[in-house]
Amino acid sequence: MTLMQIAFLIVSAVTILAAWGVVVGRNILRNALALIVAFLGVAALYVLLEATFLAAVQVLIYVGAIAVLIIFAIMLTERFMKQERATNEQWWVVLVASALLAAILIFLVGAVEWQVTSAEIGGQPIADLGRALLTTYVLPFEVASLLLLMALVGAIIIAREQEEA
Amino acid sequence: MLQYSWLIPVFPLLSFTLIVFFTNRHKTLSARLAVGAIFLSFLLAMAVFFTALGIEGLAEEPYRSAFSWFPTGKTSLEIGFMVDPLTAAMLAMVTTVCLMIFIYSQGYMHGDRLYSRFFAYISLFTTGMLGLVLADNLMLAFISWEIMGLCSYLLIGFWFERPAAANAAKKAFITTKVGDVLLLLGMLLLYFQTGSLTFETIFEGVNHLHPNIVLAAGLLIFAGAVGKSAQFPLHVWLPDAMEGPTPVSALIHAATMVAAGVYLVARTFPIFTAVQGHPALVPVAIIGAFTAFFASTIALAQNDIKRVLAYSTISQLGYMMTALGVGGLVAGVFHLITHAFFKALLFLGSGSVIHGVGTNDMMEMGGLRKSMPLTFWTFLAGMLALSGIPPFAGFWSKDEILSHAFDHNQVIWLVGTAAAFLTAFYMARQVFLVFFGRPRNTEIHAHESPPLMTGPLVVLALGATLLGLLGVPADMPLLGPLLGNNPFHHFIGEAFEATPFNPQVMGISISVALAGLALGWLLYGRSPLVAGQTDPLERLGPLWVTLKNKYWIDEIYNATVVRGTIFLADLLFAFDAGVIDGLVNLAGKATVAFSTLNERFDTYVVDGLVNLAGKATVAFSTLNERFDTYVVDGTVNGIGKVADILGGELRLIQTGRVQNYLLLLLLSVLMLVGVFMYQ
Amino acid sequence: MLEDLVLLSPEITLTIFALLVLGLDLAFKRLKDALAYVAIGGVILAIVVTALLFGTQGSLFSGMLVVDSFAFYFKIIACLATGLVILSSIAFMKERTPYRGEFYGLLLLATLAITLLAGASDLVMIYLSFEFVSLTCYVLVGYLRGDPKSSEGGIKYFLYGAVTSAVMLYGISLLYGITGSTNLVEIRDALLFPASPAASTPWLILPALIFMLAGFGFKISLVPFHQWTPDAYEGAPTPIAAFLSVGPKAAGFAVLIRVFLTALPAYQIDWVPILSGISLVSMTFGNLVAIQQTNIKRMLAYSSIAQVGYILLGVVAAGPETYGITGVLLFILAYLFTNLGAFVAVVAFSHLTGSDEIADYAGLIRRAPLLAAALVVFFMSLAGIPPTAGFLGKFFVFGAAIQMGQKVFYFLAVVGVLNSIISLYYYFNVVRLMCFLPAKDETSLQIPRSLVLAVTITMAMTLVMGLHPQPFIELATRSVLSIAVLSPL
Amino acid sequence: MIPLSWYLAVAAVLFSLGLYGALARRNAIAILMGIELMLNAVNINLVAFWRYITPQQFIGQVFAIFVITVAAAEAAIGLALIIAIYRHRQTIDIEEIDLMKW
Repeated sequence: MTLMQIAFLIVSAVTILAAWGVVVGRNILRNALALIVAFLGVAALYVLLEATFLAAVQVLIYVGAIAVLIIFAIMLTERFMKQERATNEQWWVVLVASALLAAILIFLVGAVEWQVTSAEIGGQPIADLGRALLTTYVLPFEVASLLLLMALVGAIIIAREQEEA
Repeated sequence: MLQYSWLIPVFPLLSFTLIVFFTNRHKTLSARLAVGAIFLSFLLAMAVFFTALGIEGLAEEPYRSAFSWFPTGKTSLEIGFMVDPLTAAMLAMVTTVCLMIFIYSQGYMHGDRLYSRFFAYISLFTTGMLGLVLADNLMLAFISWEIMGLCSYLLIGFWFERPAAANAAKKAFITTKVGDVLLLLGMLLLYFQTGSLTFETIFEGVNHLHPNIVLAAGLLIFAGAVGKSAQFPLHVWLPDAMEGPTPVSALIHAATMVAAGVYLVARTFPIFTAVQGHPALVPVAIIGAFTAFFASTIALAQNDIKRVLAYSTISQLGYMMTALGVGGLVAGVFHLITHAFFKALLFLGSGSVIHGVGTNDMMEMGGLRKSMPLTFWTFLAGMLALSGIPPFAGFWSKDEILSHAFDHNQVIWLVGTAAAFLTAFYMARQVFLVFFGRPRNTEIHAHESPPLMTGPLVVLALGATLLGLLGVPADMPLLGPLLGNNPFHHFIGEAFEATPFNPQVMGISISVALAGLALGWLLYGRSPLVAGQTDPLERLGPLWVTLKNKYWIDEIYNATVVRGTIFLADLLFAFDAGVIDGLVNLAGKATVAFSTLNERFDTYVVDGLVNLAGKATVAFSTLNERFDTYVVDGTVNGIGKVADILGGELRLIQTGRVQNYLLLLLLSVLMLVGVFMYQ
Repeated sequence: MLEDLVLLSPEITLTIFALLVLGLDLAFKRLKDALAYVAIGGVILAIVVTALLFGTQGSLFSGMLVVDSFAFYFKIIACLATGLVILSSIAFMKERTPYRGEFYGLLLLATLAITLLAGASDLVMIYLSFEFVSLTCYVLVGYLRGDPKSSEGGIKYFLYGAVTSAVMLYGISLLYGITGSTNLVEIRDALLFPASPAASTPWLILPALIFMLAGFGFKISLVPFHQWTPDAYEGAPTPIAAFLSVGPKAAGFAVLIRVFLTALPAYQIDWVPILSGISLVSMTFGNLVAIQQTNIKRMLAYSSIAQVGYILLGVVAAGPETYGITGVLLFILAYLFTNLGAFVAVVAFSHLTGSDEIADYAGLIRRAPLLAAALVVFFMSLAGIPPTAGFLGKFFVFGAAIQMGQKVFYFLAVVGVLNSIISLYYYFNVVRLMCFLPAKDETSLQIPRSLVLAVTITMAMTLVMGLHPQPFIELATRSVLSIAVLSPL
Repeated sequence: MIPLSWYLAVAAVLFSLGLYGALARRNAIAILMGIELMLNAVNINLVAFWRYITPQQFIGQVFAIFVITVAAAEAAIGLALIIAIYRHRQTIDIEEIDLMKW
């Protein structure tokens, strides 16, 4: 067991536990805080995978934007911060089905012989990534900006205070 | 001349368009337009017919004209028209009968709120029929076929204020549609196997296909004809279609729609005969003969003047199918044409009666011979033609079918002869009930219809009387040579061997027809029924009840097909809504639901069955009980109740919750993945 | 690069007009309804540009996007759908929301997303444009904030879509992991000619395929991924329900065909049975449940589930020798006019009466003859009765199944045909109500002119396609020829 | 070196947990959080595949960036819809949002 592997196990244990904290429990604010931990755990996994730029993006966007947005929404709908019952009636069916899905997926990814290469990452990762985004992936890049614009307009229209037509 | 024949369906189409868009508000003008258009078609059709008469070998080398419509890669789908003797004869018949019906409608529909619309619909309907007759390919034929289906829907439901009419329209549409889609399948099969929908190419192509495919195609086409021509088991729509105005009945049940099925089989006859031994013709003959007999038995027990004719139509169509089934193409077509005349005559005559007395119930009529003489005499001509009394038209065509069947298969001949006896009997019953004795409902003060209506009756009566002489067997002593050696056969089917004159068969036909008439006279004519008297046939007991209820075919369909579909729909509907929630709540609700279900099961089904069994025994033992009420209605209601209970119970667990939907998705995905892992 | 941009001009046109509409709305508060016509102008321009480019072929931006007739065909469909939807929205939205400029802008962006999806040939691009379509549609469904049904439809649609797209994305990530590429052609080669044959690959490919199918199935509402459909249709502003039933669905079929036929021909033997089963279940289920509906939007939702079942039959019967894909393309075009037309008629009716209940359609023929006549034509087409467009589509799709010449496919065709009988039952129930029953309220309805135009166009096209199908068949045949999918090797 | 399948297994667990949250929680915001977890799980897959299978090309990383972008847009729209519902129904309990059913 190498040091890396131990680090991986710790990080993933934390991430999974945090994720568990996201989906169970009646206090939605606590769920949100657990979500932040889980996001950070995923960022740590990216670091272990040598995707440092992505780890930074993860922290900035997920923790900095999405999680904050979620907490914001929780505050706006404060009456629902705590609920009598956090889950619906079908929760145990879902639990069994999700557990089954997890088991199947783990079995499958374990059973496959992946065409793993031992090659190292070449060049300067971050600069090359930026170049790829603006050359090979320039079209999706532009489309993504339009998508964000659309989301902005749409979210504002839907969430804005009601005004007389 | 023949190159202009495409104009024949165009005239009524034009009048349809003009009426819909411009003259809807001017009733008289609309009617004149429609009649004028069909008159032009009639003139042109006659011209085409006589031109065709003069062309030698038109049967082998039909006139064709086509333009490309669908290019689909390897092949192109041509759409066009053709004229051969069969087409020419059909054109002449259809336009003549339609012209008469159109003229008659002006009087019959007089004062109707939707007068213009009626003429628009019947014009479009006629377009459909003429298009079918002229089509040189299955595509155009199918389109025309569907136009007729749609128009029949609109026309049968024309008096939509009456719920019965609206329901009858829907029933006709859906029942015939069952045949239509099978026909569509046959068409697809032929197209994608032979690469063409043109009759000529198909007939050429089927010789190179696997016999089973050709057989399947033939059977599918026949299935379409079974629906349109109201053959057993898809005959149920036709009697109900009597809810439409009477000219519509004449149009649909004499000259056009029902004839379309027979025509289609005749037109695609080479497909049926392509396979060695003609296996595709066997079901045609069997279903035809069965229908001929079966429908004539039901006609015995009907009291509605139009329904008797409706069942008689089904029966006569059965004869035509029988003729085709035993290979007698010419005989079938001959009967199709004579039948169009005398059946249109009978329908229009019954319309005149209804117009005069204001009811359809023969039990209320009686003695109309005096108050409606013209209607009576023309109706009598139609009745004699239908009964097969020489020298009326129906005699010659029916006799040709029967002699053909006699040579081919004597069982079929026997069935046909029995049906002929019944035909004569029920027609005698009808005539005696309607026109003889004295009115059984004294409220009725009948009067003769206006000349606009009786005129067409006279013309059609002439046809019903004389038309048969065109098809007298050539080898019949004396009469044959005198009447030109069977010119009809000569024209239509030189390639087919003519049925030899068979004095034995002819003698038997005449005897059974006369026997039928005599029996009718004995029961209804000798001492006509008076008001309040029951039908002498009621002495038949359970048989009478069975016939009266048309063998409960409608009820059986309702109990199985209709209920079954609705039940399945209920179930799926409930499944979609609630099965997931149901799974979740299984522990709690299942017990309750199960016990309730159990309880209801006991109450309705078990008790019902016990009662049914008990009551059925009683009913059977006395044989006079009202069998239908207990057994048939009981079964129908029983099934209905079970469906309702199941639907109702499952409905309790319906949701509108998105997470339930997602759970179904998750389970489906898991199931699919599981299936593959298992493999 | 410049050539790439030329080939991309339909998308660029749509982008420019979308931004123009949004910008004009921001700058001039009073323009609102005039913007609808600007948007329609944009759509028409995009159609013209597409038509000019039709026939060209190319692969743009390092294989992100392909340009071929197949994609152009779907671009035209998307633009036509949007144009007609905008036309039918003008009167409807005017009374329901103050944010109309944005509405048309968003519709144009949705169209853009569909056109991108139609040409996307890389999983990255497919995912991105797929989500672009979905997200825009969520917004449009939930657009009427004052209407609780609209918000509810929006949120249900959103939650369902977000979960399914995550499942699909998981499948996509597995496919990438197995093949080491996101380009469809490279994936095909990797699967057909594996570098080192690993016996275990199918173990993961099939689950990945099923996960992806969940996403595509959601988009085109196939059973069992269909349950959002009736709720979203009922809740959405009716013009948007019309849009949903055509635009995103066409895009879903485009991407389904491209992914399954371009990238996964090696596994055709596995996915054909799945899709056959789904097709069968979808048509039967949709038709049977539609019988039960009392709300016309829900009825049309279930009917559209049945219709996609028929269309899927064409995908199943795809092969170099059959008309399967031609049938799909024709069916979708026919379906565009027919279903959109039916919805436009429903828009007109609910705009004037405020009701979507089928029972309220009684006696419509006397209140609004044009509307009733148009609905009869649309229902005939949906039921596949000639001479309408719907018949043409069914003819080719069922015909392709028969061409396959195997028992299973004969069976599928027979079930399809039987289904069309069931569907008559509910389509003609509405016809019966409209034509044969008396109206509760006999006042005649004055339909706004823009809606009259939209109904007339769709009805005319439904009939034209049925009566003169030649050009449409040629168009579809050419579009199929261009795409590499039908000659996999 | 950490085996690839370890990462994939963590992703599978995270994905299933997110799915559970999305399907079993009543609070709409909690459902949204479940969806975010599912997307994160996919991103782990993508980045791991990038590192182990195509480290020379940036496919997986770029894909992950786009997924994050989409997730942000999705969160914005989802929360906007939730707030709109809350405005006139005073609830974000998805169990109670069932005005439209059969």
